[in-house]
Amino acid sequence: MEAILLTIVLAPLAGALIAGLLRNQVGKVGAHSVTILGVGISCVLSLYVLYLHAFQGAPVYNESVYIWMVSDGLRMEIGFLVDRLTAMMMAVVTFVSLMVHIYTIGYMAHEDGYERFFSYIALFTFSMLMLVMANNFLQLFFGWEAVGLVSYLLIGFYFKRETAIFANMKAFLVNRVGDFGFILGIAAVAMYFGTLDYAEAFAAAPQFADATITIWGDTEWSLMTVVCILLFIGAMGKSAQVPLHVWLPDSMEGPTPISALIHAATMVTAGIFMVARMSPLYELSETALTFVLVIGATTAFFMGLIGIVQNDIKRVVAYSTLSQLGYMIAALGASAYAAGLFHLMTHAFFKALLFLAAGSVIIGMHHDQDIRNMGGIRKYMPITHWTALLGSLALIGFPGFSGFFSKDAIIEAVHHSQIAGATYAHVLLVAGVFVTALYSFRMYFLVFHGDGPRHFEPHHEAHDEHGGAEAQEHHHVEDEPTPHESPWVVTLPLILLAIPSVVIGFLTVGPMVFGDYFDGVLFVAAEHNTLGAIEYHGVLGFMLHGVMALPFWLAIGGLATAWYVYTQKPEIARNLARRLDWAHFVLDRKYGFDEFNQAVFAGGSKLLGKFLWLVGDRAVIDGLAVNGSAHSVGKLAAIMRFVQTGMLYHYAMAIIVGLLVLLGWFVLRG
Amino acid sequence: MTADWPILSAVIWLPILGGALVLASGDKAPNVSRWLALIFAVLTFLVSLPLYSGFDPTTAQMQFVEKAPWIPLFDVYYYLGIDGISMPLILLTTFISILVIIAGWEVIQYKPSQYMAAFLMMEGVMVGVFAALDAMLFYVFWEAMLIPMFIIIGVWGGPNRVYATIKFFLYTFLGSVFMLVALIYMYFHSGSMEILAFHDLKLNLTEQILIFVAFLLAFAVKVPMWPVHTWLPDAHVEAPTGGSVILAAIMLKIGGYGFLRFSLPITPDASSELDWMIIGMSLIAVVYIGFVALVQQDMKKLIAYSSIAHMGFVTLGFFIAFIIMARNDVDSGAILGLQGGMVQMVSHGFISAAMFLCVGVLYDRLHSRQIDDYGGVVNVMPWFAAFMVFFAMANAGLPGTSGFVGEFMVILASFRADFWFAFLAATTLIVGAAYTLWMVKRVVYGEVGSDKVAALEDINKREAFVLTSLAVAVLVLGIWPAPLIEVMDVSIENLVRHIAITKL
Amino acid sequence: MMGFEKFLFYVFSVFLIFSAVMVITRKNPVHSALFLVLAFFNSAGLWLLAEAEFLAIALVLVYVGAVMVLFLFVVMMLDINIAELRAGFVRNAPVAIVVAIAMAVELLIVVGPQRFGIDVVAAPEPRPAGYSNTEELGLALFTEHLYAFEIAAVILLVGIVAAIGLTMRKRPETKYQDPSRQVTVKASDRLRVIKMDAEEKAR
Amino acid sequence: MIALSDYLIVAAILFSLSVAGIFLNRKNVILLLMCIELMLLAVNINFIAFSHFLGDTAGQVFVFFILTVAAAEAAIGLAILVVLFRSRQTINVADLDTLKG
Repeated sequence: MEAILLTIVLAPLAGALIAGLLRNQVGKVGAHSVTILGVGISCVLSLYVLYLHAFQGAPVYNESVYIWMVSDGLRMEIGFLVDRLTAMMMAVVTFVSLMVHIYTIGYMAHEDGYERFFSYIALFTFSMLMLVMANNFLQLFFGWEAVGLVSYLLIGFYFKRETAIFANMKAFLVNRVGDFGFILGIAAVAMYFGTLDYAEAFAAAPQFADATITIWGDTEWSLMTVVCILLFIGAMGKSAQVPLHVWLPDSMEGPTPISALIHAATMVTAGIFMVARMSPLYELSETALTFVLVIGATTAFFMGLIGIVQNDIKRVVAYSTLSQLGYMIAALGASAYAAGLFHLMTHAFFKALLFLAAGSVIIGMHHDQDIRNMGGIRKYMPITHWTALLGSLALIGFPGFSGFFSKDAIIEAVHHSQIAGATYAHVLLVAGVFVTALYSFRMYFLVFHGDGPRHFEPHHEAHDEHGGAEAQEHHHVEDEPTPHESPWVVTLPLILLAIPSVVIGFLTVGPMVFGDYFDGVLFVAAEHNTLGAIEYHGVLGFMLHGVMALPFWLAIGGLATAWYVYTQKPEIARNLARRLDWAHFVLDRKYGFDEFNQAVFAGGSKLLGKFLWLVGDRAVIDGLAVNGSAHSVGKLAAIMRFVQTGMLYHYAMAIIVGLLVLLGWFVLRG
Repeated sequence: MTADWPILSAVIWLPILGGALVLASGDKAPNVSRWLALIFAVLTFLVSLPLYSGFDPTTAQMQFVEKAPWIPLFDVYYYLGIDGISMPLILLTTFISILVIIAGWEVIQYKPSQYMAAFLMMEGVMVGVFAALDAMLFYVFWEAMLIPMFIIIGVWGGPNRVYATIKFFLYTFLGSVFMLVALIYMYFHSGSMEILAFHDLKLNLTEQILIFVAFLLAFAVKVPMWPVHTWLPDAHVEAPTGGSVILAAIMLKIGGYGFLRFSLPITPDASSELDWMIIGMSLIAVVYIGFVALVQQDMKKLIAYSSIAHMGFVTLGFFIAFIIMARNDVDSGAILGLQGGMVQMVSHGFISAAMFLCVGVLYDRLHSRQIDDYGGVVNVMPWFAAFMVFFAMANAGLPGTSGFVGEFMVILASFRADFWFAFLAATTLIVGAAYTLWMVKRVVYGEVGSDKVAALEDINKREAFVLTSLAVAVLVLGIWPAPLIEVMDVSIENLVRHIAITKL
Repeated sequence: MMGFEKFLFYVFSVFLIFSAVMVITRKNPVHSALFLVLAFFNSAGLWLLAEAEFLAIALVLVYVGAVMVLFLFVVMMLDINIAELRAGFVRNAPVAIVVAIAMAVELLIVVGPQRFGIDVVAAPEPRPAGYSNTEELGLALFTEHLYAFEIAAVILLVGIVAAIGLTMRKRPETKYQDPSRQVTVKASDRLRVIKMDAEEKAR
Repeated sequence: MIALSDYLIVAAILFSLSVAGIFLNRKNVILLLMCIELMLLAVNINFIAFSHFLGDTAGQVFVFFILTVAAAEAAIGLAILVVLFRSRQTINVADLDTLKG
């Protein structure tokens, strides 16, 4: 087993190293072959592991690979914990990664840095696997930061673009804010539980359920609350929860495949995975769960709202991702870990699908990402269109599609939750369904329906202002870059992802959410068992129930609104935007988070740095203390030099008088 | 354990002898002196390897001991020996010295033989500082170390080198004079100049505090701790690349080593009494200096400030031990902090060396250290950019690189002392990443900044070799730090046991 | 009763102090130097009384014979404006007297009879007839103090070299030959062949 | 009998006189040098006297060395004087203040 797991992890790493370090030797084909081979091996083996765990009831694997170090009795190891949760994550990660690898062949075909790109995404796969397979906090943190690093490198892939290199630094730094909390959480775990190993920590945790610590003054804080919230701050960074979400929309500066892989399907879900993994800890602190729930619900609703006003196709999907991550986090807060993970899985498929479809559209549109310039693309890119439609339906939770099951389960679970903030969360989540449907289908209709591509802006092609459709008739394909279907390496992953997007929910909702799949992996306290409170009578019953419920009608309402507003009466949107310009302004500015951060944190840090440097270092320490003492020595010397008359007899006299005084002292002393 | 032959003496005197030979070879045939210097540096490194392979990690006793009378009148001995604390630092010294020689290969055209000789002699003297077990011998090496560095900055330095050298010299000298007084005082008390005898010397609290402060002045300047750090940025900016590398990678470590060898074991009660001050200074170094680094326009200054911040972790790790031991509800963590500090020292040796070498690579080509003069370096120097980003990440403490290990251990340990210590220390995760990555963004990424940048050539084989060896060291230490911990484990444990016992 | 030795001691002492007074008060440096010679002679007498025969003779030979002659030589050689140098003599006199008396009093308190009188430090037995002060000093010098002796020799040598080095001067107006340059001279040093274009005839 | 104190008193008076001489003739370098010789003589007398009364030749050996050094000193001092006069046309100490700070 260890050999298999090591292969799963190391195959992508080997691919990454070969493609990265020997890029001049292996070339483009070599680079993508070797990384796809690596990730392919990894994917097949992961599916095998999943099979073993899901169907063969394989025992939980928890072994260390090597000892990182032992210091002060604290063992720090690199090791694997493979249970059903891990197996599912591995399968999702490697499958989506493999799809993205294949897709990239087409997407990046003509880009510089092709080998570099493959090296990075293979490295990402390795890091993500390290993260999900970790059996201890140290390795978790290692994977946590390693995926952050790859994310940094990939967002800044187009390193000549100022926005890209700003975005990647922003992403890394915001993630670091999360990691700041995370590492403190780990430190607390290490201190109180005396171990970094999951199993040992979880075993030790209940003893500390009532423990308190003092942080500030005499206020006693529940230890578990502090630990969980600190760890959750890490998750907020990685999973882009308010207010640490600001990096995710900007991360769309990276190439689309990585937006699909890293910033939708896998890396951003690391926070959800982590919290689910830590369920034995979170269950001990209701305060922490409330915190999680409120943050999640807030993100889910308010980030979805922003999605409505975005015009960049990738940003719409990015805000949709934020919103969906909020759903997952809210599920965790409601102790519906299984539902959160289930949504994680379904979301991984359909959101990767949506991103890849968006990427396909972008290829078709020759790297124009503004949805206002698109339209009618369904005619030119049928596969992309159909897969995108399926993805969108999954996203809004249309009954039968995978998203329906997961989202309904979450909303139901939150509905049943008794902890503080649950009502607030429930309202926001239900409202969020409408918003989701609205922005998803706003994008869908604007991109795929309507008149042919409003693609070419006047400055781009001056003679093309009459509209794309007309232009398309009059010009040849090669000199008029009209959209056309992408090559098979792009569409194949779309199709392969569309299949699970549609069916995976239907197939697995029973065992995963309401069944025993996660037994022994996730820990839910009896009083928090919200999923258990949902009446579940089979898949069809669940669907039937869903159709009767409010969220479904809200989704349909959103869909219909989008259809009406964006295909039938476009002026409504414009009027509405003008009427509610303050709301539009707020949404367009994304509630001002960026401006605030830029002004207060970035600007403030710089000001503080300048102040400390110029005043603290330069003026006080160097100016007063160091050079000041040097100057005072100089001044003193300037005074003392007048003693040195240069007159020999003055010196002689000084000697004699000195002698006299000394002699006198000796004599008088006796 | 004693070897059949005096390895430590060989490691000390071989480079000094080599330096003399290189000096004698003169500047007429620069290649001869370069090769000679390289041969001696490599030879020294090879000779120092048995220190690791023959090291017995199960004992805290001094190993490879050599003892011969030196000045019998004052009971001064030529007394050498190493334990798990000094051994890694000696290997670090011999390793970095090779790289420095290679890094200065064709870059130094002005009096190359003297340049190489200065570094070789420096190497021997620094090893001497780490290996000396006699206080007077230690002091002699300690002061001797200043001379080559003084010359290196003063002769091969930048335009403002005179100010920088004098500042550097006076600063460090000021500190060390007080140390001499403390050493002599203890000599009169114990009748012996052996450092190990000082460890067992009974001293009352006043004496301890005075001695502690005297040592603090010496070591704090060397480390350097806030607020006696301002010599470092100036010295770094003016020093040639090799000088910066040695300064950052090894000389700063001598301050940290001094705390472990002198301050903690000789004056445990005073250390415990004044730990709040050191911890305060360390945390200020981490936070304050982090912000100062953020606004630097000069790459070397930025890295110099980041060095100060990183060394803040070292002193923090050393001194939280006392707070942890004073807490009743925490039973471990002191060793973690001390080991974290040690790991941080070794790791910082690699990373800061690499960062300065990276800046050196750019400086050799463009003769500017201003961040504004660069931009888009990645377009013309892709391999260099890869190294630079890698080392920047290591500098920001990315897990998997050595920079993470020490920071992680110290943060874990400081959490045991006080939540807010850990909180402030952990801000380096953000601030450290901010200044490093902002520099990388402005230097490496973006469109090609100017015609000068467009004309840059990627690193040659020599530079690639140097950076690769450091990258390997950083990675290995980051992925598998256990060997390093193992060699120092028993020594640190012993130290913790020792400082837990009051001397009053 | 006062012995002959004691009488001699007083004579020498009185002359010594008298000549010392003259040394510091004479206007003419030549006179001062001559009185200094007298002082040396008298102290040599004192030394003889203290059975330091070799040093007494050495004092006369070295100081009177060499050093003082050197002094006189220099004094006479230099064209000194004595009047200028005497300025302030009277003004300084009170200070000088006060300082000298203070010092003398202090010294006398220390070295007075109550500490070093004959009752405190007994006079040594006179040396036997065959005793040679020179031999004993020689023995001490060349055994125990050999290094110091050699160093003293070096100091003297350095003194000689330094004195010569300081006072020697190159006179620019003197003409002298440098044989080494004469021998190594080459034809090209003496004769320079110049290539130049033929000059055109003026029109 | 001549007491040790007698020698010492003579030497003390001689020493004081030479100090006074330095004060009196503070402009004339030659006289200053002479006063220094007198001082040395006073010291030498002390050495001789102690050597005599304590029966130790070391004192005489010292005197020997003092004589040597004093001779060298006088020679160099006068040489400097000559050089000085050559360049300054004066031996007035008041004019020699180039060491002034």
